[in-house]
Amino acid sequence: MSEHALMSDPGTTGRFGDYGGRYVPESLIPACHEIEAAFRDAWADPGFRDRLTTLLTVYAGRPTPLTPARRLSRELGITLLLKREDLTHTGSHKINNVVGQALLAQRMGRRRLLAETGAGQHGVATATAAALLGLEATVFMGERDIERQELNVLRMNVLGAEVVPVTSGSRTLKDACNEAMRHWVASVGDSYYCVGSVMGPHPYPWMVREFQRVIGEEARAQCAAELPAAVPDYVVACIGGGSNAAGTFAGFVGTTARLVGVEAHGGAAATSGRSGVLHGFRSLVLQDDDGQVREAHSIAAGLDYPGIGPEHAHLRDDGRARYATVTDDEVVSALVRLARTEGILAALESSHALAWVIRAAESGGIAPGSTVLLTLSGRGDKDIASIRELL
Amino acid sequence: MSEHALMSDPGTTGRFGDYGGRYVPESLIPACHEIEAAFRDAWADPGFRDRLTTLLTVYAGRPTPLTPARRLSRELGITLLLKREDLTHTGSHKINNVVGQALLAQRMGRRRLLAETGAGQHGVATATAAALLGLEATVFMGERDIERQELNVLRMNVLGAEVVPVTSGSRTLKDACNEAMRHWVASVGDSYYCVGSVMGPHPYPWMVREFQRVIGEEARAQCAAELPAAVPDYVVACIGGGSNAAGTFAGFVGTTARLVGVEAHGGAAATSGRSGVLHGFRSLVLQDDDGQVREAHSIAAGLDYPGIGPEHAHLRDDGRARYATVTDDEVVSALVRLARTEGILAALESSHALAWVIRAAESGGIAPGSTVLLTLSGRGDKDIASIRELL
Amino acid sequence: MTLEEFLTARRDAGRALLVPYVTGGVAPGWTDVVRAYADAGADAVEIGLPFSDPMLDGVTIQEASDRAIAGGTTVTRILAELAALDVEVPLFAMTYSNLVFQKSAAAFCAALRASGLRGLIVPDSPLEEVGELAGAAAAEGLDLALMAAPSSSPERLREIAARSRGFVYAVTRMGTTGEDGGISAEAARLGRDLTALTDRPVLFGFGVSDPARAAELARHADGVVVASALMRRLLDGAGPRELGEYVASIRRALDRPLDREPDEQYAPLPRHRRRPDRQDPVGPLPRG
Amino acid sequence: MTLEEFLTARRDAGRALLVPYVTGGVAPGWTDVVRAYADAGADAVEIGLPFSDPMLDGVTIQEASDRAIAGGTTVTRILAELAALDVEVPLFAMTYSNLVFQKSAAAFCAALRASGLRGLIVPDSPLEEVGELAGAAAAEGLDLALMAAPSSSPERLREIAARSRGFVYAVTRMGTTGEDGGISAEAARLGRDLTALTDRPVLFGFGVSDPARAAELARHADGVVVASALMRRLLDGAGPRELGEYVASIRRALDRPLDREPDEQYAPLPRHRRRPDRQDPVGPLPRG
Ligand SMILES: Cc1ncc(COP(=O)(O)O)c(C=O)c1O
Ligand SMILES: Cc1ncc(COP(=O)(O)O)c(C=O)c1O
Repeated sequence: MSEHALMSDPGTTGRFGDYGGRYVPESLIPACHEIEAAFRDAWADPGFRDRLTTLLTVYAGRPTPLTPARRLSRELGITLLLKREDLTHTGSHKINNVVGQALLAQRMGRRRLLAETGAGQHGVATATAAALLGLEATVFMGERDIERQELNVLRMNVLGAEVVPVTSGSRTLKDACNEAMRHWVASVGDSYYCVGSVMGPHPYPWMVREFQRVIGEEARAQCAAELPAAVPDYVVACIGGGSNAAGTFAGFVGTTARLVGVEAHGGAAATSGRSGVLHGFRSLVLQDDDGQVREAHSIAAGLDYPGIGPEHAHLRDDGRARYATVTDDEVVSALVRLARTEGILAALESSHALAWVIRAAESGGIAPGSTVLLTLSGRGDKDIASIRELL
Repeated sequence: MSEHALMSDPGTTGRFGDYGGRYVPESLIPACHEIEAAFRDAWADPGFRDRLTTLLTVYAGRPTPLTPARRLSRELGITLLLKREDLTHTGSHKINNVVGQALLAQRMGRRRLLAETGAGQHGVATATAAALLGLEATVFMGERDIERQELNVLRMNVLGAEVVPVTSGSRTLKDACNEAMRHWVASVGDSYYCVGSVMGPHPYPWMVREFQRVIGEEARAQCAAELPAAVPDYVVACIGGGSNAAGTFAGFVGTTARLVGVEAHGGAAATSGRSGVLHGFRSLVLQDDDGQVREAHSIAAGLDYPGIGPEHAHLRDDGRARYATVTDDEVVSALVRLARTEGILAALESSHALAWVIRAAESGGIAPGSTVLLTLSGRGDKDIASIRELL
Repeated sequence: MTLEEFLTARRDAGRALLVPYVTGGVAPGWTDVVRAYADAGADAVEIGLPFSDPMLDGVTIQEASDRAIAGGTTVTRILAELAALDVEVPLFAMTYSNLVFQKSAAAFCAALRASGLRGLIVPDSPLEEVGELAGAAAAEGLDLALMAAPSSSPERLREIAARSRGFVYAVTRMGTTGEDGGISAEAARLGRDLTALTDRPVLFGFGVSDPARAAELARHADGVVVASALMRRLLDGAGPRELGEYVASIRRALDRPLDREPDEQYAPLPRHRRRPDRQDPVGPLPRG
Repeated sequence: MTLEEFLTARRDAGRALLVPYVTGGVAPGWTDVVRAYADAGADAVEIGLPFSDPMLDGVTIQEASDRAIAGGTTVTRILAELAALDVEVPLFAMTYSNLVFQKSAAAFCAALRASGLRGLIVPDSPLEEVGELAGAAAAEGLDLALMAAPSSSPERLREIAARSRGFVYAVTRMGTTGEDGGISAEAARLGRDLTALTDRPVLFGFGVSDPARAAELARHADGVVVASALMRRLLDGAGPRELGEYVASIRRALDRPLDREPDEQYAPLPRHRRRPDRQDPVGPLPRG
């Protein structure tokens, strides 16, 4: 597949270089085919595109602004621009994808959305889109995440979604994915599995990237208006599964911008993972010598995932994007620093990207005067309780 | 003043009919004059206006969308349009006012913002604007509200603001106002009192309405694009001090739209108050036969205020706007209903406006087929913990 | 005799004026406190009519007000108790606008007058809001005292001095009532500015917490109002006798010849001072 | 003899095939369970190589896998223990793609072969991903069995039937492994469809929870795989003897002539059935 342009249509096999594919039980194969066909059809249908654009605009608050972080830029000696996904309805980029998939589910005649969630943002977004379109929602969430992100659990309840606690394994996102897949097998006739990141079997990694592409396309146009050079030197985003990064990168992959994905130190699949197969796709996976998948550890529930979207694995191998890690401590101080210099409370997940920028700018890894676009994937209200103890 | 157009400049005396004025200690009079002069100057300065518009756009997420509440409209037999202040940065309309006042404080050379807060939204907004502009922030908050709105207290802390618990009186918004005023007297030289609603001594009620006017002006233009009749039949907003309502009404006062302000049953100054003087202005105030101010009681901390902005008192007397009350129970079920039909989690405050619309539509008070613009003043994330017990 | 005539006569007799304060209804028998003040050498007594939201008061007077309201006190009851009280010195009310405007300023002033009060002071009715009230007070023969603050401009000081009746209340500091905080140079300057502008007595209030401070302040004007220092003692359990003794100690300090060197810039005022003719044009005052 | 030859011969001998399952390393001495199965009349034994994220498994096999991994088991150790085991019936592995592709499919298959296993099944490597693995398995003489599901289209069923080796694993239901849930009409149909498509043995798996169900299902194909029902007993404390007895009870049920009326639509299969020639063009199958 190396003759393909990066970040284009991965074809019917869903391969990004060596990665991707459709490693699911036979029971799910027809559903995957059906979804792929429905998505190809919808994506080529101006009526569907219109409906999606309308909802993203009048409902979800797009386009999101590009905010120059003036005081922090001055401190760091760079020009830092923030793509404000935190200002979308429900408070993170997850809504972009979910509105798209929910419209698709409706078009396919499904009456229920299934979803896994880590930080709860994707679960809230799914519950939201379900309510909006009159669908049911069942959200699988690890018990540990339920404790860490109680606020989001309550939000889902108020929105009318059923939240199913997952007690297996590490009781975090990875196990919620397993459980959602199992449930999907059992209810594939009336349920649509609304995957929350650029992962899962084909067509999900591609489809979710396409639904998140709006971030990168808006940002690209905004940078063109804002920056003398039109394109920033760096484009930085955090990586859980990698959807906000993929959506952002998609807008800049054809430019000279350096693309940087930032993972949690304890969930660094792109930097410490080996090739493997998990949750329906082949990618880089954190695993032990025997091939057992390791638990990820991150202060950010949304990054507690031992894999990475297959396209990111490919972008890494290709060298088009690089991937870095930051520690929990760096993340918390980045969060507080942004709050106090710009009045923006970023999600712990998004603060990973910021922590890398701060470190790189302060260590000279980013040259002074550079321009940096950072996707602020979500707001930090959900994290306040967890960082309270760390302040 | 009755020859004045409604919702215009109240002149140097700051009177709206019988209401308004500047009932503050002599110590504060020079500060009030200075602020009035600075505001008049700034408001006439295109540079200031530009800076404000830029911040509201690239930072705070304006314009906010107008969302048709399709499923709920169908249920109610009306066309309900939601003006989405919940999508602004920090999650409520309070940011519009605070960015304006913080820019003014900076222009006046002040280094600190003081604020009172009830729900904490104004406090968070003030802490935010202070961080953005490099100012300090001290926020007064009743002890009872601190308990009810713990999340917002933590947000203010992370943003670097000092939150001062107020233990006097009912330990809610009214007492926080007293305490902020007292503190202002003592620090008027370097501090700017950033009032959170259309209340306080002249020029605050007028200035805050002007800073919130953006809601009404945007909504007016959006309605013109959305509605065949260009103007909705009803324009509805909740009333604490009355700033989101004032900003909204300002865009429609010259139209045929019926203006409705909705108060909490237990804080219904417009419907059960008598003329009085509180916190620097004359208006309708909940008070006992002896003139002691009563404690307001509402499930929504932001509506727990025994007064109402003076301009609302005047609009009531004039008959141009009407004021209604709803009960806590109606509010909670309105909140849940909106969440489940539209996927929008509104603040308890905003849910008051919705509760009235639901009651009026279901009882025929609003004729079937009517068009209703409702200002959704803020998002409900902050309220999740308090409504959990009520579900 | 009006409040102003009474105070002016005493001031002109060379006496530093002393006005202690009590919150009406703060405790049963509170009128005995008024009597004790009078017996201890007060020149007038300020009676607080308690309000739920006393914006200009610090914690002590807030607490006294809350206690009085919680005890069931009302303006009507306080005025009735005062009407039954017979003391040698004039009494005046201190309260907030919301109580004044309950029915109307006229009704309120008539009630004060009927209970024998000679004046009033309303901290949240500044010059711009005081018109109606000033008329009503004058109609009832009550003196409406106005407050001046360190932040007041020369023009405002002139207008305050001109429109105040009874005395001018010079606020010593930018802050609320209360005991903490020293006496600032700006207080001294305010006292001098006001005494230069008016023949009426000028009294300092806010932070007059002990005899020494009272005496120090009285050098720069005609006397002092003492409130929180007394109310703190009352809330802590002091009765009329102890409060009277404390007032007497301030009285003694005020009457004692000063043993410290007079301030260079602001020499002590001579009593029986000669005022500039009020019709004279007055130039802007130099400010520090 | 290959797995397929072994199973086909037994099936053609008129025997309903019985394949019990055990998770490798689930408890010390787990190979005794394999032996007990063989002694109790198993026609082959399925050995689970435990994976941390067994997407297609229900709670019972998840728990068994977790227990095995927590006990320190690895694929290498399981294969070594199997190499040392001598039983009369063929063994094959069941595991997930991540373990298969650790080094390479070829290395994995070579290791299986070296330990004496005859085949494997990998539920998350469907037709579209199975190419490399199928080649590697064939190269080592291992039979790679494929799964068919009630949701598979006729075209896919044909391809699965054609490419599967050893047997075809017919998933009885849309769901995970586990005991709950009845046997659906779609399972019966799937069995019939597959047996019409291929001469290879067709075994039902998922939800074969007791002898009666096993016997009922075996009417619609060539036999059954029993997993969760056995592993639940093992996790609850049953040893090789009890597990062997349970397998024997299923064996008896399978061997007993059916006493119930045969289903109208889906009559029991004759053993020694004649298959359509695999070269014959096959038209689309009627679906229910
Ligand atoms: C705010 C936020 N950012 C980022 C992520 C990580 O997801 P992804 O890498 O798919 O963007 C999450 C996941 O929950 C999130 O909530
Ligand atoms: C979301 C929200 N809406 C409304 C209000 C009430 O304020 P106002 O009446 O000034 O709009 C508040 C006050 O805190 C609020 O937080």
